Amino acid sequence: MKETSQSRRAVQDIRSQFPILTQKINGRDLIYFDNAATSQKPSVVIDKIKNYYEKENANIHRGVHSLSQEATTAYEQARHKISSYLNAKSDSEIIFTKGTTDGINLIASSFGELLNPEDEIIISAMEHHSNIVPWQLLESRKKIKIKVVPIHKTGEIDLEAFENLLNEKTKLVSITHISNSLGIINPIKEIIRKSHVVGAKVLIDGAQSVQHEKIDLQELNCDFFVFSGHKVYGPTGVGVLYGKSELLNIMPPYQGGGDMIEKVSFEKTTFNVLPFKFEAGTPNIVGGIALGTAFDFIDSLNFEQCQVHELELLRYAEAQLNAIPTIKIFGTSKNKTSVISFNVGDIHPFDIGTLLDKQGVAVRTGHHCTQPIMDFYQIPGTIRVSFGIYNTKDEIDLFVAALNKSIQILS
Amino acid sequence: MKETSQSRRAVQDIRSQFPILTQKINGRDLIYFDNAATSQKPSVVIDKIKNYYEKENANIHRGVHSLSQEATTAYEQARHKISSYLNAKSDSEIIFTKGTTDGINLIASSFGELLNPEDEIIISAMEHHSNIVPWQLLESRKKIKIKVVPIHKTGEIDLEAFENLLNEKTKLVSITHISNSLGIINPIKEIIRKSHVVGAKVLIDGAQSVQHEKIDLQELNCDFFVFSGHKVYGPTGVGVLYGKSELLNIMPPYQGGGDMIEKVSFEKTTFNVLPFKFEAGTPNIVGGIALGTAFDFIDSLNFEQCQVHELELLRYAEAQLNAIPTIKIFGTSKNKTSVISFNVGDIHPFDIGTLLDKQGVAVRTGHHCTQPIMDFYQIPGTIRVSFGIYNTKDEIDLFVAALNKSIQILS
Amino acid sequence: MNYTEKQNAIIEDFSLFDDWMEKYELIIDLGKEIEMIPNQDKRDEQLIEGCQSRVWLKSNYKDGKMFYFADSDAIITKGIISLLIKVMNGEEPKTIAKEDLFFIKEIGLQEHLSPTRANGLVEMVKRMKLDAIKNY
Amino acid sequence: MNYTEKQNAIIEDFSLFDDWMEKYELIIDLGKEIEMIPNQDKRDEQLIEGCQSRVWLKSNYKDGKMFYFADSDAIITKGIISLLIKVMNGEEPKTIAKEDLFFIKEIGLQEHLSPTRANGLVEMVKRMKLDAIKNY
Ligand SMILES: Cc1ncc(COP(=O)(O)O)c(C=O)c1O
Ligand SMILES: Cc1ncc(COP(=O)(O)O)c(C=O)c1O
Repeated sequence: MKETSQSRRAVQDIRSQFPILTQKINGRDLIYFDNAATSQKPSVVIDKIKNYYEKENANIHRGVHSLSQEATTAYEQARHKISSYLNAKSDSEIIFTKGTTDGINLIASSFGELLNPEDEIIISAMEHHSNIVPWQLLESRKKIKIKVVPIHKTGEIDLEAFENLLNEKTKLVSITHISNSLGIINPIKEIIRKSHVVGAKVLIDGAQSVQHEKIDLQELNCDFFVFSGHKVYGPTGVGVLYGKSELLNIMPPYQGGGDMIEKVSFEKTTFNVLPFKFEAGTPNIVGGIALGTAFDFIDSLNFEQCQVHELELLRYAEAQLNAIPTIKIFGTSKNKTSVISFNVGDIHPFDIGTLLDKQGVAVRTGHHCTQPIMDFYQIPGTIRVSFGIYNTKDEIDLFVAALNKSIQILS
Repeated sequence: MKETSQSRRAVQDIRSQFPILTQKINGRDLIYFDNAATSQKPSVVIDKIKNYYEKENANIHRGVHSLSQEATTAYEQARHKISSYLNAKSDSEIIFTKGTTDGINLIASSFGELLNPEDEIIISAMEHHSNIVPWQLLESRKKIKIKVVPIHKTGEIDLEAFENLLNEKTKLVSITHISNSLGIINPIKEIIRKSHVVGAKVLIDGAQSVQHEKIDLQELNCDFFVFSGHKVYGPTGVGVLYGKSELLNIMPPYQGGGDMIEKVSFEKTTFNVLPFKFEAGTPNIVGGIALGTAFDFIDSLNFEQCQVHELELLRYAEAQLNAIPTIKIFGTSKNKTSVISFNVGDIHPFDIGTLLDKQGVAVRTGHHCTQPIMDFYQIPGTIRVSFGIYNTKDEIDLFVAALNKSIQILS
Repeated sequence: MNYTEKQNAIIEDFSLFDDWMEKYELIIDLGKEIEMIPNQDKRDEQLIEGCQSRVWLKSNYKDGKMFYFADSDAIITKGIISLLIKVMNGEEPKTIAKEDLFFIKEIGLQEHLSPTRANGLVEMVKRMKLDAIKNY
Repeated sequence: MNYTEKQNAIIEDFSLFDDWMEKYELIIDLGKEIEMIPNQDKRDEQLIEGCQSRVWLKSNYKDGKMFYFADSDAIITKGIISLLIKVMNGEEPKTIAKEDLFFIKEIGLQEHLSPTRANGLVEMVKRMKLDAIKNY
C-alpha cells in the first residue's frame, strides 16, 4: 500500500499538467474529488483551444480557403485519433455529439424509429437518468416496453434476472459500463454476448469508463458506445457516439440541417454518408479538435500505471472510511473503479458536503442523477468521492481529517 | 464614403482585440471575408475560456462545492446577460442549445409533436438547409405540409405570395431574419404580425442577424428565435433558442436525461421547469459562459457605429464589384447586410475561391447550404464575401485587386 | 428591534468568527435548537422539494403580523431557516414583502440562496414573501 | 518514362515557380489545353458529385494498359485532372493500383486531395485506382 517514490513522481508530473490543481478554495488547497461529475483539463487541451481560436478558427467542411481546410483537417484528424484509440473499424463510425446524453437520445430517437410496439428494451436499475428518460420518452411515443434489470444489495447487476428478461422481443440492451454513483463495473462482455444470442443490439454507456478502462470497441463487439468529452479530460459540449456502420446506415437521420445532406430540394432531399449523416449543422469544431488532444494526452500516459494508481487510491480510501464506525458504503462489490458512495449515520449528505467544501474538499452529494438507486437503498442521497489520475493519498488523508471534523460538528 | 480618421481608429481598436487578424495565409496578411460562416473571436472570449478551465472548471447545477456553485452562477449569469441583451421577458425563456440547427430541430421535434396531419408550416425559398430539412423530416413523420414562399429575382421575399399561403391551417411560419447567401433582410415584423392574425406561431432564424441588428424580442413579438454562438463572436458548440414561456411550457421535452427532470422513477418521471426542461445532460458549460462574454463584448461596442461601418463596407464593395463588367451580383435589394454573393462571367466560383485564397483572401464559394436559391438562379454556386465589424476598406481594395488578378488568369 | 436591527444583530453575531467552520458550528447549533414543525404535522403542500435537501413551510397571519414554522431534513438548511424566522417572525406583511433581506449576503451565506441552488431555500424565501403579500 | 519518372518530371516543372499564382497559372493552362470528355458524351454514371465542383470519369482498358478520360466544371480541378491523366495514362493496371502517387503532395496540391475536400477529386482518384484493380 505504500506509494513508491517512483509513482509519486509520476503523479506529481501529471498534477503539474493540470493548472486548476493549484487553486485555493475557501482559503485551503483544492482537493478535487468530484471527477465522476467532470474531469479537470490538462494544459495541452486548454492551450489547444486558445491556439485554435487565435490562429486557426474557421468553419469546416465547406470552405475552399486555407483556414477552413486546416480546421477541417484538424477536426477529421481528431475523429481519426479517437477512432484509432478506441479501435473502431472505421472513422465514419465515430460521430461527434454534445455528450453522452445527446448520444443516447440520438439512438433512442433514430434507432427507436426502427422499433415496433411491444418490442422490448432492457436497462438496469443503476442507470444514470440519461439512460432512463430517453427510453421513457420513446416508450410513450412508440409503445415499446422498458424492462429493468434489478441489482443486488452489493450494487452488482442481477445477471440471472437479466437472462430471464432477455427474449426474442428484446431489441436493445442499454447498460452502463461503470455506475457513476456506486463505481461498480458491469460485466459488459458477458452482457453483450448474451444479448447477441437473442438478436438484441447493445448500447454501452461509457460515460464513466473511457477515463478508467482501456476500450477496444471491436473486441467488445457492442453495437453502440457513447461517452462525454468533459469527463475524459476534454472540453464541455462535445462527446462521441460510436455505432456499427451497418446499423448507422439503416437508421434514419436524427437532426436535419447543413452538412448532413447530400442534396436539398423542396421535392427531394438526400442524405450524406456516415458520419456526416448524423452531424447536422456547424459542429462543436473546437470541442472535437480539443477532444482529440485529450486523447493524445491519455495516449501519452502510462495508462496501466494510472489504473494501478487509481485502484490504490480506491482501496486506501475504502480502508480509511471503513475505520469510521458510523460510515456505510453503498456498492460493496470488489469490482469497482475510483468511486465511493457513502453516508454517515443519519447525517444528511448535504450537511457533510457543505462542511467538506468549507475545508477545500470538493465532493458530490445527492442522488447523482440515479434516483432509482437511492430509492433502492431507501436513502435521500449519498456523499460521493471520485478520484482521478491526479489525486494522491495525501489528499485522501486531508479529506478524511476534514470528514472527521465535519462529523464531529454535526453529531 | 470617405472613412473619417475617427472611425478608422475605432476599427483599428476593434481589430486589435482579434488575435487571428494578424495571421499570414500563404505568405499574405489574412483578409477574412467569411464572416457569415463563422465570426472570429475577441481576446476576452478566448481568455474567458482559458481562465475557466484553469481556475473554475466544474460541473453545474448539482454540486454543493464552491467550484460547482461558481460555475453554476457563471453559467446562469451568462443566460441572464443574453436574456437582457435580447430583451426576453424572462431568463427561463433562454435555452442553451448546440447552435441554430439544434434549436430548429428542437422546435421541429417538440412543437412538431403538437401538430396534426394537414397542418401547414410556411418557410421561404431562401432558407438555409437547417431551416428546411428539419421540417421535411417532420413532414415525413407527421404528415404535415410544407409551403414555400417564393422569392423575387432581387432576392426579396414575395410578400403577396406569403399572404396567399397564410390561412387557418398555418401553424408555424419559420423564416430567416437575414439570408446567409444573399444578405437580404426580411421584413420580419410584418411577417410576424400577419402570421399572428391567422393564429400561426413564428420562428425566426436569427443565425445571421444578432451580429448585425439590434434584437428586441419583446418588441419583435416572435414566438421562437434561434441563433448560433460561433457567428456572434462566441465559441463553437453553443447557441440559443428563445421561446415564449407559454409555448415552451406546453411543449413536450426534446431530449431526456440529467438536469431536465424533477423526479425519476421507473413508474413515473416528471420534468423540471424552464429552461432546464429543454436542457438535458451536462450542457456546454464553458460554451454558455463564453457566449455570455461575447455579449459583454458586443455590449462594449458602439453598435450603431459598427452598423454604419458594416453598411459602408457593403456599399463600397458593391460599387467596386459593379465596376467589373463581367460580375453579376445575386440579391440586388437595397435592404441588405454585409453579404455579397456574385459570379464572374462563366468562371466557376471554385476557381475564383481557390485563387483568392492563394492571395490571402478567405471567401466562401458554393451553395452556402441554400441549394434551393442556387436552383432558383440556375447556378452551381456563388462567390460570397461577408464582412464583420473588424474589416476595412483597405481590405476590400486588396480583395478587389486579388479578384482582378484571378479573373485575368482564369479568362 | 425592527427588521433592520434584527438583521444587524445577526451580522454582528457572525462577525465574531472569521473561520468558516466556526460560523457553520453556530448555524448548526441554531438548527438543532428549534423543532420547527413537528413531523406528524407536516403536510405535502408544505413541502418544497430541493434537489439536495427538502424544506417544509407553514405561514400564519395573526393580529396583523406574520409567523412562520418551517423545517428541513438537512441541519445546515435548518439553521439558516431559523435565522430567517428569527428576522421575519412577528413582522408586518408589508415589511416582509418590501424590505430588503440583506443579512444572508452579509454573513456570507448567499450561496445557499442563489437561484441556482436546489436546496429549496430560495423557493422557501419566495413563498415566505408571497404569503406575506397575500395578507397585505 | 516510367510512373516515377513521369511524376518527377511534373515536380521539376512546378519547381520552376515559387509563386503560388504562377503554379496555378500553369495548372489552369493545363486545364484549358485538353478537352477531356466531349459534353455530349458525358453520362450520369461517370459523374462524381462534389460539393464545390463536379468531375466526370471514364476508364478504358486496352492492350494491357489503362486510359482515362475525365472532365470537370472547374478549370483548376480540370488542370489537376490533366496532370493525373498524364501520369496514369498508358500504365499497366498493376502500376496504378500499387505504386505511390506522390507528385500531388510534392507540388503542394495535397489540399485538393484531402478526404475532407468536397470537389470530387479524391473520389475520382479512388475510382481511377479501383477501375485499374478491376483489370488486374
Ligand atoms: C441563416 C442560417 N441559418 C442556419 C444556419 C445554421 O447554423 P449552425 O450551422 O451554426 O447550426 C446558418 C449558418 O450556417 C445560417 O446562416
Ligand atoms: C453513467 C453516466 N451516464 C450518463 C451521463 C451523462 O453524461 P452527460 O451529462 O455528459 O451527457 C453521466 C454523467 O453525468 C454518467 O455518469
